[in-house]
Amino acid sequence: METNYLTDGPVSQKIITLLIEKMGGKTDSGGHTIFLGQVRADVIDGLKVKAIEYSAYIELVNVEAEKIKKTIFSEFADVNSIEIVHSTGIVYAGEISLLVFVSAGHRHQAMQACSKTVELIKVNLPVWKKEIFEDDSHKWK
Amino acid sequence: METNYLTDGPVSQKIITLLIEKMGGKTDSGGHTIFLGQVRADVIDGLKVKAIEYSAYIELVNVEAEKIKKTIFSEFADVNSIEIVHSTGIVYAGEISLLVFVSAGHRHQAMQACSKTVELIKVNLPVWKKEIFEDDSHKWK
Amino acid sequence: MQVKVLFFGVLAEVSGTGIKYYHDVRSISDLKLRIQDDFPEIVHYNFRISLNSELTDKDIELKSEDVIALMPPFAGG
Amino acid sequence: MQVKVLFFGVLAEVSGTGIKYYHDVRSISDLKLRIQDDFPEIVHYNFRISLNSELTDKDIELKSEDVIALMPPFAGG
Repeated sequence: METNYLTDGPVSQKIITLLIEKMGGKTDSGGHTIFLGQVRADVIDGLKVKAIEYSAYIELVNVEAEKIKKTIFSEFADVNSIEIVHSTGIVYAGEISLLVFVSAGHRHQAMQACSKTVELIKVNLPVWKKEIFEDDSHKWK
Repeated sequence: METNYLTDGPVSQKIITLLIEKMGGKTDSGGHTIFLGQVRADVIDGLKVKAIEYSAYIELVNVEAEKIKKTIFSEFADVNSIEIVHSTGIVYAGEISLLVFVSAGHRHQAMQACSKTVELIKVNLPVWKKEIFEDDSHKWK
Repeated sequence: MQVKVLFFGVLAEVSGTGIKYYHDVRSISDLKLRIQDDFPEIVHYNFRISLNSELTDKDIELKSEDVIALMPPFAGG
Repeated sequence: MQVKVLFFGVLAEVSGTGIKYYHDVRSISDLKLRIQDDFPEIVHYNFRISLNSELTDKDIELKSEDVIALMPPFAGG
């Protein structure tokens, strides 16, 4: 299924680069805030996290991501664009699993809107994660 | 003079890419917040801004940037790294003139520390700007 | 009539399969009981329900082709 | 003795040159008067002073090789 919000595997350097280039064209933006969520090599009960496997309810991700964007645009009048990319599948420790890219006329709204978008994603985006440990055991979160 | 904080002309895509790659290696970071300040094509008294020319007191930029990093590290215990890059010279509308890149264990401190770093830069970094208009007239800010 | 049930997150593992079809279910509460019969351990998990990509906590009557998802707490990011 | 004075931002333009050397200046207040003699319009601008890369609002005695910077309000970002 087609989606603007999910990517298979880690969020690549290429996606980030393309977004920055795309946003640069908009000369009414004075600030971009980018949040990158990264998989940490946490140690849980003595076992180190090797990767996280993400799964998502794709149709609902699209619905909820659109709602989040609508909420942000209505709360932050200075915001020009919002991009959300979340991983599905395996993302190894040290790789990026979430990108939120907010452009606004001025820095305060860019920062605040990016922060709020990340919070709404945590609460509303139907994504699940399975931590995979070095010994290949796993734990749902 | 050598500096880690100033770059000649716009903050390039390459600088951003290298920083993201560098941060990716740190598997104790769960979030990166990147702020990019961009030159806006503002219209002032009927004239459109074509570019901003930045000048800086290089020695003092180094001193003040180090102080800013020290302040942030002491206030935000979860922050792992802070990178600051500011332009000198000509930066055209739509190009990036400031990069702040903060990595932390968790997202809240990454967001808050990035935001605070940008505010401290605005107040404490000895940088000046001259707006250059389409007709090549200019205005100091 | 037939409805499609999607199991997400840990429930995909509990159910052994991510998808299961149920026949002749009247309502969401009826469906829940049927799922519980098939996978008794599901009572140990919290989850929310969506009907045709819309979250709901109501006991709605089901019709053929409805898609119901069982979703544990979200954990994105 | 000789000190080096750096003019930044709009003051670089006001002074016509970014750098100027002054001889036999006793203190920061003395230097300010000398600069004002050379560039009378400088009174119309706000600026802060740094001495050897350290911001100061005190009237400090100057010694040879000191570097004094005249800095209008910062406008980075």
